[in-house]
Amino acid sequence: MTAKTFRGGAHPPEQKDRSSGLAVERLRDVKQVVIPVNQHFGAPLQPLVKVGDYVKRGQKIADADGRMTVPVHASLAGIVKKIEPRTQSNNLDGPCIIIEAKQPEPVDGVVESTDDFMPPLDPFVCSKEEALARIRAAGIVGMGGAGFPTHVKLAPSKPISYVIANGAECEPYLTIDERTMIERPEDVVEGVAITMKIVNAPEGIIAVEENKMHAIPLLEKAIASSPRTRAGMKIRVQLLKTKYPQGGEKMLITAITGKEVPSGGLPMDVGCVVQNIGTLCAMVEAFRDGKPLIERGLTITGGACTKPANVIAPIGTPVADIIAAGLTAVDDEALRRIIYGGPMMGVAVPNYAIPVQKNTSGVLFMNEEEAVHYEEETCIRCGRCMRACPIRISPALLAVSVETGDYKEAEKIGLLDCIECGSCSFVCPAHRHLVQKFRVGKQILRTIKQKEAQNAR
Amino acid sequence: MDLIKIFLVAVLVNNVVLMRFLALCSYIGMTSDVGQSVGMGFAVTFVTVLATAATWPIYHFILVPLGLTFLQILIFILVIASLVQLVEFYLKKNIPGLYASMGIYLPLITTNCAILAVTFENISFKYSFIESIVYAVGVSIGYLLAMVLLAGLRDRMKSSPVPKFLQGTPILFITTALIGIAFMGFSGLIK
Amino acid sequence: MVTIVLITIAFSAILAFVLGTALGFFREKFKVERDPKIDEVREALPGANCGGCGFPGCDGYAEAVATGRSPTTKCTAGGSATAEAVSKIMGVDAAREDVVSVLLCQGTKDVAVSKGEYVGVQTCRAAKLSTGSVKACSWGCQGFGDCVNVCKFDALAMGEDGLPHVNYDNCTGCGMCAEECPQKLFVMVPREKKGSIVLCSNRNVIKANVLKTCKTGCIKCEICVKSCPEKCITMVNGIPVTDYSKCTSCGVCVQKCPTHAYKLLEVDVMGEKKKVPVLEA
Amino acid sequence: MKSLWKTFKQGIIYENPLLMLMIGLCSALAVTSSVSNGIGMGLAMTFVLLFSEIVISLFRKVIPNSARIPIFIIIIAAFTTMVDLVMKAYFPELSKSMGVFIPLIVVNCIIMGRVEAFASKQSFLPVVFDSLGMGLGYTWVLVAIAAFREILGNGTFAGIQVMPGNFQPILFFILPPGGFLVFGLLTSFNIWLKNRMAKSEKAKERA
Amino acid sequence: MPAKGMLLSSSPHSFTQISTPRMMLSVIIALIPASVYGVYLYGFQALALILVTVLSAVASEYLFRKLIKAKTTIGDFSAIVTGLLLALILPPKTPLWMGAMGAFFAIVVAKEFFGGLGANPFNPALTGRAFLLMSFPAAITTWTMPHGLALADATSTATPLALVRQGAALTDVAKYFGASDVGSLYRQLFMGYRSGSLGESSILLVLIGGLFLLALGVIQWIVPVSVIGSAFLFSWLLGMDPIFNILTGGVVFGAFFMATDYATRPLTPAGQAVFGIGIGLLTVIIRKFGGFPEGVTYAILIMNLATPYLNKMRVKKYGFVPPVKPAKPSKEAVK
Amino acid sequence: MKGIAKLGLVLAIFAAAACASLAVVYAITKPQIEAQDQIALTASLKEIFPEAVNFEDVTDKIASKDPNIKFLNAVLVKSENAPIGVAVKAAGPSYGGQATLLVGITLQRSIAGVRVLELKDTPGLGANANNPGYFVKKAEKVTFPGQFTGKYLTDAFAVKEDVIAITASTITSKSLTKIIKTAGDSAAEWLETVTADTSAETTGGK
Ligand SMILES: Cc1cc2nc3c(=O)[nH]c(=O)nc-3n(C[C@H](O)[C@H](O)[C@H](O)COP(=O)(O)O)c2cc1C
Ligand SMILES: Cc1cc2nc3c(=O)[nH]c(=O)nc-3n(C[C@H](O)[C@H](O)[C@H](O)COP(=O)(O)O)c2cc1C
Ligand SMILES: Cc1cc2nc3c(=O)[nH]c(=O)nc-3n(C[C@H](O)[C@H](O)[C@H](O)COP(=O)(O)O)c2cc1C
Ligand SMILES: Cc1cc2nc3c(=O)[nH]c(=O)nc-3n(C[C@H](O)[C@H](O)[C@H](O)CO)c2cc1C
Ligand code: SF4
Ligand code: SF4
Ligand code: SF4
Ligand code: SF4
Ligand code: FES
Repeated sequence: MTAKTFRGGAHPPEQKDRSSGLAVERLRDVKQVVIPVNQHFGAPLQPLVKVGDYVKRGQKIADADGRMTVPVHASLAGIVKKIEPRTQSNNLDGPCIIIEAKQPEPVDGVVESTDDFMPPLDPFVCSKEEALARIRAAGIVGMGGAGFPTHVKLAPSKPISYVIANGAECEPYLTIDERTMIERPEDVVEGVAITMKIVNAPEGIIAVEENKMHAIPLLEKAIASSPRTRAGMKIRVQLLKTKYPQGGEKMLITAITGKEVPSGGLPMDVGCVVQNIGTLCAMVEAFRDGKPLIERGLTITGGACTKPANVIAPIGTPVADIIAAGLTAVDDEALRRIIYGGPMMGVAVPNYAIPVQKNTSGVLFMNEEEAVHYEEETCIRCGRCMRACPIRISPALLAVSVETGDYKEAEKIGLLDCIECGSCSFVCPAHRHLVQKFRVGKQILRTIKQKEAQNAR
Repeated sequence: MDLIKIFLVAVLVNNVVLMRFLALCSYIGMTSDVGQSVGMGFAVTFVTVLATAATWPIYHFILVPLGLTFLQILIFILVIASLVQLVEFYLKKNIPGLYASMGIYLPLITTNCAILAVTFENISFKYSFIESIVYAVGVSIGYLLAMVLLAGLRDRMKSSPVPKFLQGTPILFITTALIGIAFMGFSGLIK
Repeated sequence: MVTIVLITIAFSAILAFVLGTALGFFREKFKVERDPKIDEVREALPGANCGGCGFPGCDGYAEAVATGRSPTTKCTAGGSATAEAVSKIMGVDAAREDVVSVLLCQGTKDVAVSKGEYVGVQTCRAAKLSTGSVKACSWGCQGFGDCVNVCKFDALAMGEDGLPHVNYDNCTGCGMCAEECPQKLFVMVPREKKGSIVLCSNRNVIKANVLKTCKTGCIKCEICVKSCPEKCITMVNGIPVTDYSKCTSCGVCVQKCPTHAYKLLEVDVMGEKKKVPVLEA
Repeated sequence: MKSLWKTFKQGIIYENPLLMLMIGLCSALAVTSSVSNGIGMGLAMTFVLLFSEIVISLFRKVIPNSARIPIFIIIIAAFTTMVDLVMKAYFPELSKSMGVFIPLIVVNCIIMGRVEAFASKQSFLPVVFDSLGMGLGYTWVLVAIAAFREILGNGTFAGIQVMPGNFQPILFFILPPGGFLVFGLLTSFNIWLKNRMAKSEKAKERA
Repeated sequence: MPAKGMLLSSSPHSFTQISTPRMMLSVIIALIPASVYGVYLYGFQALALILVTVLSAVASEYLFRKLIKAKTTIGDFSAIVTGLLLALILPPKTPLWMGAMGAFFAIVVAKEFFGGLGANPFNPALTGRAFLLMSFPAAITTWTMPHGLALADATSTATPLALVRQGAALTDVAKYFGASDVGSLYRQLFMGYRSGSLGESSILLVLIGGLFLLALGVIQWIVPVSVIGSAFLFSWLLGMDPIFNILTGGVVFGAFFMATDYATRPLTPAGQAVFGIGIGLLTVIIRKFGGFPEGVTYAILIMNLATPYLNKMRVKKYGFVPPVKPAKPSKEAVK
Repeated sequence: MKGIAKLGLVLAIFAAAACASLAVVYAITKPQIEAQDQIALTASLKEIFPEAVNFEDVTDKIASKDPNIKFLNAVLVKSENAPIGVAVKAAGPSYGGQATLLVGITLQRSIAGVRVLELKDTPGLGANANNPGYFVKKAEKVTFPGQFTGKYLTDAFAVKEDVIAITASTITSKSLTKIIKTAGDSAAEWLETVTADTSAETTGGK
């Protein structure tokens, strides 16, 4: 099998061997969770519970009307202690529901189940609408990063020819998707099959980077033994070159199908649906067990992490509690930077009390050596960024137009196309803060465009 | 061949701005934006050709026979000024589209010394009418070229950390000096 | 000698007459209506058409000034006199309320706790986008002086204390700073306005959380609301707001405020007591 | 008297046409490859400026507003022609080396600018001082640029050898690019001077 | 909880090891063979020239930065590259003080005035050379025959290009440099025994340096290939000997080391191709019609002028969709 | 309409006044200006032919063979009564544009002298041809045009071999030499026809 790839990209040091051999452990007996009300890409939600309420595990605690909303569920049975603004993993303060674990009093000697799950549903039997409703009801959002509502993604308005399971996991350090593919290959295959059924796709592809080669035999075995493939579904594994950002859905689609997602368009425009490995497993659980998305796997690692781990934790668990539970450990003295997410796209946060969220794929504890930061120097116009940019927008030129406030030119160059992958900043020998500038620039450009639209009206 | 030579010398070798120091005011003033510089360049081309077409016959068919060649300066500047005015009035009223894109540059042109210089030189170089027109086009294209080049560099310099004491006009002149050095490469190209 | 003089006179008189009439004629014929203010400004300009102003000729500049696209001081050829004249013309209807900008944050370096060591693009907007807020307080001033950079009138300067300071002599109330600040920390207040104002924008409703982040933040104790003899203070979105139609500048709220977030505009903000430890630029 | 003196001084430094107002640049650069050209041009320019301003100031009441621009042009052109003729007759060498730049005085933005902004509004005496000030301001800058360029680029000052014999002239400075560079540096120096003056003025105000 | 304040940075939080000084250093290394050979050909004088230009380039940058109270930047080594390149494109016999003056002009006027590294629109080393050529045309067009390390007084000669310009046929040129026929002249030019600028003599060594940079990824192939290719093509079209034309003068040296200068070449591939073709074309035109026997310096400087516009020739971005013009309602549709 | 006519009238008055005064200045300076060229030319001629007394205009009779080189003026130079040579004012292209030279030829077909009247080449380079302080033979203080004095037209005129070039200005040197040679040849040819008529008086070739 030849490894496919895309044009551009970079090769940041992988650093995956710290945790790639460690089996996923489940965190139990959590005392308290801090569940952010808004964990998806879309309109904000309203809490459905009040302080003092008793909630069951899996009970819906926040929701709202609207297409682009996904409910949030209690990941713990207990009492709602507070509903107040707390710092979330994007560094912003947002409303959180704080639940303290409490076993219910036995009524008549029997302890009522603390779980409040939905009945199982067979996705291959039910209608598409039912299936999508179940996905929404289970609170499933994309676990690959953006937190996009999966039920929206799985209702494309165009015919789909490929469902792609994104097992690239191109971010350095992170290994949770790799572990999932090794430990639960059947679920991954089942997830692909469910997705294929919902979007009516003829082919499913599980994309894996070369550095995760050892997962391929397991996946192939699972494919071969899956009842779905025996029933005629076409699923295969595709090998990809190890290169960042191979896991970006645009790069993934281009590598596999050779097509480019049109600027401003969506994967469905080229007949693709891309799903993260974690999302697939969450879907499988939602149908098979009726279990909403109340826990997720994440990798905790880094130079200041004395005990790297792949963990499954209830959503809302402060990372500090995972450490307290002994699953992992951090050397506070050496700790210099904390990142929620990977080193290329993650967010640096001030402390590790911040909870695990639906899209938290990892937490990095970096030591002094890893937490280098360079002063920005002037651009020497070497053009390395231009060659690294997978979107082929010219970062060096774009930076100039953003700096000089020429947003018209910036838009023409493709400011809004930037996927903020960070390849350009990574390769820049002058350590220019390119991505940060683009991020600010995008924000400003969007407000400019909004104003223009208003004026036009 | 001679006409081509006149043209190329005017554009490259003896560029009005870079080698002859003419039309500097608008060169410095009107190059902050590429579009603007192109507009100005074309407006100048238009008026220079018009001015040449008007002044050459006036000189040879009126001033010379009447023995009034000493009125050259006065007549030429008056003719050019009125010409510009008339063109402006005309455009404004009849072709507003063109006026919107070019008309705004017209007033600046009256005092653009390159145009007057071209009309004088047509006489002093003893050019024929056709040669004069070609020379006029050459000079103005040279002007346009210099404008566009500086405008491009200015655009680029917007993001450069130019030392404070050179910001603004000084660096423009220094840039021009370096453009001039590059243009030295054309010297001797046409003998 | 006499002949040449005579020929000259005859020729030039005829020529000038023809040109003059033609010009006048064309001007009449091709008249285009336009804003008289443009002409007025145009009249005040020297007509050198040198392009020094960056506009295409005096006409272009006149139009730009008259339509408010350009300041009145750009004509270099005419010098200061022209600038005055133009300003006078434009000033007639430029009469609007004289407002100035007031910063609603007192979180200097020593009283406001910082969240961590921010590195990256040194602008307030970038810092806020990447860190939420470089201060533990999410509402406070980021202190990179985006506002200072946009002020065209030299009215803002970054102080050593990490906050921008308004120079009320220079501030024209153009509102650029308010527009630019990502934290929306500036309000435009009439220059002569008197009364009390709270110099804090923290909308965190939990008292302890405020104090943890900033020693001079408004802790929502509502003492001001209770103590105001005129009953002119109400809480809006977690921030006390003075009703200036009732406020008498008695200063009770200022005295009662436990964290000194309440201030009097005329004394503490724009008056003699304002602190201006400004860095020399 | 004091205000006249101030008018005079304005042109020399504070509103120096070349350095501060940045107008009339063309001739300033073109003729400054030698000091004698610079002086010649400066004088020619001052002459035209002086007499144009005087005449226009004298006639300012009878000049109809709507025809003022053509009339100004006529007057300026007339004086320019006179200078041109006189130079041709009595200083043929100088006239030749300055070529087309003498006739170009007529479009020199300085003259039109001053005439419009000053002469058409003021009476005789201030006009004289203004034009002399402006002319002097123009001339000294020309001479300064020319001296720099001629000494470095040719080793001479106004034609007289001033650099030691084994000095290798740096031709760059008398070639056009050298002119631009020198002028660029001079404007930079002047902006610095202007800022300093503004600062000291502010300091005075504060005190 | 963390003991001290955490570093709050924006993503990415990881950076490459390759830095500006490292890239500059690789250019210096790539230039070593040509420099050493130059010293071997022209002796002590050449070594002194290299040292003087490098030192004055560095000193100029250091002092200028001090003067304007800016951060010292000599640590990025770019001034060394500029100084070294300037020495290598000057005649070996250039008086040392001229070399120093050229380096000063290159660094201060052409580079620092525009804001220093990366901000200069014109190639500093070439600007320095053009400045010297303008100022002291006699000295900068005085060439010497390679005379080895011997301190013997070098005799002035003409360069191959100057000979051709004066009307000599290639066979004459071959004779002049002691080659038996044109073929062996080519060989001799390739190996590097001829008069010319200090560093351009041996095409072989220049190529080695250039390929080293290509291999390291410090430079890309588009510019050198298009420069050399178009110089070859246009010489052939204009009836000159194409091989001779690329083997003499600074075409290869310029193509690999000067036209690739980051700050002054276009960034986009299409722009780079046009840039290179323009350089080749202008070089040939100046050689054939211009006032100078050699035109690479000016060709590159002139194309530098076009760089801002060439940068607009961008690559089609990922998933580019051509903007749809609002279709005019066709007449039928209106009906 | 009346306003327009008035405008024209005012303009006419000003123009007439201005031009009238101009005309006066012109009338005064005119003789001087016209004389200027002649004065300069005569001065140069006198330098080349010290014993010259009067000149006969023969411009129409001598034609240039090279289309790029134009003869602006040609005179037959006479002492008290006899012709002593021909002088041609010739213009041709050089490095920086047109160069105008005055070339004097003796009856013996040798060059009596060369004066550079106009040269636009680069100062310090080509312009050194017109620099009285620039010597091609330093020891003998011979300037570039000076080296031609006494040279016979039949001699070789190859630059850098027979003619010493100005340092780093081969182009200027070649151009000027070509102008001199063209002017000299044409003049000599014309002299041939003249001397054919008056061969009794002249002494013939060298
Ligand atoms: C406004 C919007 C609408 C979207 N609609 C769809 C959709 O209809 N179908 C789909 O497959 N993905 C859709 N997406 C999802 C994106 O293609 C992408 O999967 C999502 O932004 C997360 O991508 P990331 O994890 O690569 O950042 C949409 C995204 C946005 C922002
Ligand atoms: C630069 C970049 C890198 C990404 N890398 C990965 C990755 O390694 N693995 C992954 O699952 N998603 C990655 N994503 C997110 C995918 O683009 C895409 O959103 C996701 O696979 C869609 O699945 P989801 O909706 O289930 O999250 C990346 C996105 C970007 C912009
Ligand atoms: C700015 C500049 C001006 C020049 N001016 C002249 C000139 O006026 N006349 C001339 O013959 N060569 C001039 N040259 C030199 C020629 O271009 C060229 O070097 C010369 O013709 C050939 O050199 P050679 O005389 O050493 O063979 C100039 C060179 C430069 C750089
Ligand atoms: C590949 C490469 C080529 C370079 N070429 C030049 C050059 O031709 N001239 C020069 O002055 N500096 C050169 N430099 C050094 C440096 O980039 C130059 O000083 C910048 O132009 C300064 O902004 C080069 C550097 C690199 C990496
Ligand atoms: S510009 Fe955007 S898409 Fe391109 S490399 Fe940089 S961050 Fe990635
Ligand atoms: S990688 Fe950095 S230095 Fe190189 S061109 Fe891009 S921004 Fe400039
Ligand atoms: S007031 Fe706003 S813009 Fe100004 S420094 Fe503070 S945060 Fe930045
Ligand atoms: S930007 Fe405007 S409102 Fe703000 S301080 Fe400056 S002058 Fe005042
Ligand atoms: S003097 Fe102003 S354009 Fe020439």
